[in-house]
Amino acid sequence: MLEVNDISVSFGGLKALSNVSFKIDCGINALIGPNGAGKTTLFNVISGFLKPNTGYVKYNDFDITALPPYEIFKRGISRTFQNLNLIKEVSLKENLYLGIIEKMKPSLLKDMLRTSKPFWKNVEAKIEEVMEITNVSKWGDLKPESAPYGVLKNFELARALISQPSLLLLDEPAAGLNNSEKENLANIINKITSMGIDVLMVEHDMSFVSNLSKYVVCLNFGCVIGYGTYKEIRENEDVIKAYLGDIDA
Amino acid sequence: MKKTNKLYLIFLIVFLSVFYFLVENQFYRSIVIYVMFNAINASLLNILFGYAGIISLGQAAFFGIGAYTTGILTVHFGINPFLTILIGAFISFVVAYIVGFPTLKLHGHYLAMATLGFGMIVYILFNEFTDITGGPSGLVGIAKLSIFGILIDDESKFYIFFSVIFVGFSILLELFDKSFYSYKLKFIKESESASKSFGINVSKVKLIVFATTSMFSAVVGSLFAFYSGFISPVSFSLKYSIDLFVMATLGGLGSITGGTLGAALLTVFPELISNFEDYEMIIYGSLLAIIVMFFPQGISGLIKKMLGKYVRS
Amino acid sequence: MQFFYSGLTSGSIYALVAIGFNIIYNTTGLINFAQGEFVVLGGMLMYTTLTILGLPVSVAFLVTFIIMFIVGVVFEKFFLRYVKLKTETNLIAITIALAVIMRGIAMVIWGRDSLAVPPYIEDKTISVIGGSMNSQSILVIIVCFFVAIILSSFFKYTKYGKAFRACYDDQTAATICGINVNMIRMLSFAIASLLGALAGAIIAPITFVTYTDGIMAGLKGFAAAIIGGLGSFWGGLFGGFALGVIEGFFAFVLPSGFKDAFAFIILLLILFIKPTGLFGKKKAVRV
Amino acid sequence: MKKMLLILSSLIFLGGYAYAEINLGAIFSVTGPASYLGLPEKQTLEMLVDEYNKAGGFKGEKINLIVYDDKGEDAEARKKFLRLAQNDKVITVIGPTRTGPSLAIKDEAQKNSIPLISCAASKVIVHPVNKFIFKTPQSDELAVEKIYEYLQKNKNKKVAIITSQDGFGDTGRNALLAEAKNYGIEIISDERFKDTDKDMTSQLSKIASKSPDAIICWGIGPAPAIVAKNYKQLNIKAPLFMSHGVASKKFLELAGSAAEGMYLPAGRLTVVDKLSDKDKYKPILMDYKKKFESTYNQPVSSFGGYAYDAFMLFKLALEKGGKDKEKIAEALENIKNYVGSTGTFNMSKDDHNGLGKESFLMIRVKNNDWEIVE
Repeated sequence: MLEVNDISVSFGGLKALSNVSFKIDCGINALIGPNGAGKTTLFNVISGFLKPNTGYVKYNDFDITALPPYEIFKRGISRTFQNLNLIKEVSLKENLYLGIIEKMKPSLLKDMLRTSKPFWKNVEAKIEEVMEITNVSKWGDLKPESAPYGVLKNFELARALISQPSLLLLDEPAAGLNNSEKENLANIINKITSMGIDVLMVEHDMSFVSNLSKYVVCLNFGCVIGYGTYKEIRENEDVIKAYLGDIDA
Repeated sequence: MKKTNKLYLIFLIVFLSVFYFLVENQFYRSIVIYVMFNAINASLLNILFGYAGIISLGQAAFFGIGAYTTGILTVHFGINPFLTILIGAFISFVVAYIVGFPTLKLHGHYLAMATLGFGMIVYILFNEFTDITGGPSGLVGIAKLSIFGILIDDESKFYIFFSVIFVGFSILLELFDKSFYSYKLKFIKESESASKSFGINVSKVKLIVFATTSMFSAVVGSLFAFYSGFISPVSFSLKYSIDLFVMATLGGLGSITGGTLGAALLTVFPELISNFEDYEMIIYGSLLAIIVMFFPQGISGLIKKMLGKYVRS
Repeated sequence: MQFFYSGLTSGSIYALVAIGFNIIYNTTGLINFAQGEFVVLGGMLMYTTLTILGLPVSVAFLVTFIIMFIVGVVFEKFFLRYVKLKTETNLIAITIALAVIMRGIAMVIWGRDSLAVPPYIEDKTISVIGGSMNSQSILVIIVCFFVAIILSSFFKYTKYGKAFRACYDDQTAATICGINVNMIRMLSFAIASLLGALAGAIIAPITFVTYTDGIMAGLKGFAAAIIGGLGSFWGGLFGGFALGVIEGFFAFVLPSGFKDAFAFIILLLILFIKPTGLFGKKKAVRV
Repeated sequence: MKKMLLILSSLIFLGGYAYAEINLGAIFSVTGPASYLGLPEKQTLEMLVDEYNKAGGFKGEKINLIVYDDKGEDAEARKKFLRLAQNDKVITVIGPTRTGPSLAIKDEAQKNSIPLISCAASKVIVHPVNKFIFKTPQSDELAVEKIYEYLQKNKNKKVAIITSQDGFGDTGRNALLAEAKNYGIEIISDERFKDTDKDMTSQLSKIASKSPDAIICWGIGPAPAIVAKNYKQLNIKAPLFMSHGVASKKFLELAGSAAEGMYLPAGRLTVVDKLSDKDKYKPILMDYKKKFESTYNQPVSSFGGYAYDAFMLFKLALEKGGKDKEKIAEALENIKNYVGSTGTFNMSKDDHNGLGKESFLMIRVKNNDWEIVE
């Protein structure tokens, strides 16, 4: 259960976020709002990359505001990145090692002496399983630059998934995907939540958000202008005004 | 799990032993010894630079700390040689940890400048504390190492002793290259933000790598002091750090054989062209330029391409 | 107070080299380790044109600038452009390689001894409050400010200047807007080479020229550029003077053997506290 | 790696096969910081060997001179010495130019029992004495004694020293500090400078503030010339003394008018044309100066003189002891009053330099030329 309370962030005068507060529970939640509404800034605060000026963030009643990103990861929150943060030098499969490198560590000695066969088998199994879920198994041995965008997106998702998080933060997962890829992504996200992993995603694509997310928070100019189920949000005038602009302006 | 590149290791052992028996001449043995010294230092820089992306232009300073700790402790205090190696390694680790803490927050040119500045400070300290370090005229009469009763005082004995250490180091390096831990460095080099968000405490890992490589440099520094019996600040100056950088880059950054190949070429080549001194600099510079321009992956990249699928380093 | 004046003299040399660094950094984001060698070549060419060929001072300067302009162009066009894999390390390595080549050529052509260059203006000592300054060093300081003013206005206001800056921010975007990026890169190296030559030329009468000077000049110039903040001309200028005065001060206060050590300690402190230097712009890093 | 093996093995055959000749090795700093010292030494040696071979060599056998460059670094000197000893099978090695490289190869020379005649000044090279190690330059103590004697005569008590941070400056500084006591001289200021520094006015103004009776600057190359210019710029009254390291036309050219009235101890070679005709060194020095300046059309430098004496000592030892390394070492040790360019050499069991104070003359700069003071 993630609780965001009175978070505000200002970059030298510009108020990116002002007293944002909301709570989200299990299942798929979406964070929506027009461009520049402060969605990514809030995301960076939650994942520890940005320290807020005021307020706090609690996850399962544990204050994670001041924690550095790698501590927040240890508490079970993984994330994907808006413009793909994959390691280009190594193959896509090896990129997945990053997800588990901190969770499953072979003893340095055994690993160096090549006697850690069981450890590697375990790792391979985990990778196969995750690639299966995000159905990118056949791209494993390629380098990132030789795989299509959709596959790369799925690999980033797979990398976050392999670290067995309890909360998954997705930064515009549907951006740049065509319809069939979006449908594929929706199935994967449903599969993920069925495995007991909660999801908070930042997204523009209303149709994608509508049929997936149970609970929606809408931001505009750094303030929360509405949260609730998707239906409630659709009727909320502020949200409509924010998206479609003022009818009589 | 990648297969260890046994071919390269076997080749090393074969070459070193065949060379020992084939060539009695001490001059060629001393050249190979110098190649091995440079190879270890260049490989350490390769790990720092090629793997973890830490641009350090001050590695000669740690090499010097090891050499001077051994020199000072044996000449002035007559401490048992082996102990001085451990003390040198310890001092270097501590100094690297303390200096690394603020330095490793920096990136790119700033990090290069900070490490370069640190190297210059250590070089000046070697020059200035004349009564302990012997200052610019150096330190004479450093004791010799003795193992199981054999005093290692001439080229052949040191050749055998150091080849064993060099092969051991290369094996260690090879195992490290194929270990899970080396991925962590590659991830950090490529994207610190991604590594951070997957639980890697980036600054701590960088600090450990920096301190450990410096410790190894110090150990090699101590052996250098035992080997040459005389040290002066000139061999630990900025020029040596830059030579190591060039060796690692030419050899092929990020590949395990890079350091050794680069060191082999750049130590042997000046000997071949040493009889036209005036033009040596121009030839050396042009060789450097040609390799950097036309063989971007360095020589190990070149060999990999030539040998195709046989060798997977 | 004499340390202040000696600091200004050596500081102006560092400043000019630092500005040379900044020009190349501003357009290509690269640190040119051969900048020190431009300084040496500048001084040596002045020696040849003035002492050996006996040309008048202005003609000597002109000839030196033309030759160095060509050196800068050749440097970029035939070397940097042909580096296949343009990683940061390879580009640094190529500048080191070229530095070694230029040093070798300088040694072969001008020999190993230091060369004296006659002063350009009548050499007399002017006593200033608390110390004395040589007329030649005052000339150096004036030229330094003059160059900084011209360059910063060139980069800020002229059309070409904006093109230079555009290349630094985003090369692909600059190309799309019709800027010939290769020409700009070549020009930036040519101007940096000119600047290095100017630095070498005006300090030659004070400090003579030896083919091994390039290393120290490049190193101190790089440190000055970092203190002032990479990329900013005024930063390079003040960074150079700051480094010069710091060195002079420590040479005066401490046993002078440690002056360089303390200059580098100050440099490290600045790097730790404000990595972007005194005037540097903070480069926002997008996650 | 395989191709490297081929290159190395081809070298072995080339090296070992040198036909029956006398191999003389030499290591000088021909590039790097001390290159303006190493080059005249190399040129002098090559000139003398040519001349000796043309005059028939040693009993008809020509001397095969092999010269390597150590770039002023110890590791390079060590490599090149081993190459001379093992590959080229030389019977004697002349050089290196700098103190550091000489100390680096001292025990290698002993192990291979090859006589080494160093051209570096530091006393440490020949103390403790070693059967095979000799040196031709005067040690710094002699130059310092010459200056202190002169100061004592003119009753200057308080002296400031400013020395360079390299081998030459360092040994000079130790000698200046050590000898001061026995001449009743008080060192009131001990400043340093790097040979790459471009401005020493802050150090000099610190010295001026202590108003010394005299200032002694110990260094070689361009830096002392800058010290001279800064000294004049600050118009410091106390007389300025320099080391024998700057006794060359080159220095006068660099320092220009700033050198006016400056004192320094120097070997006779620097002032050879001013020597009185009955001076026993004049003929040798004039002959050396004429030959050097005609072959290389460059002014002769006192550093070249060190190589001149080294070769002459080797020639004497060769003629006495024959081609055997051990015998050459013994012969070198017993050379008595050989009149060389630097001074009169009287070698002995415990003095492998053999030079006295008389090898120095105190000279002064007068309108851009040397003038003998005493």
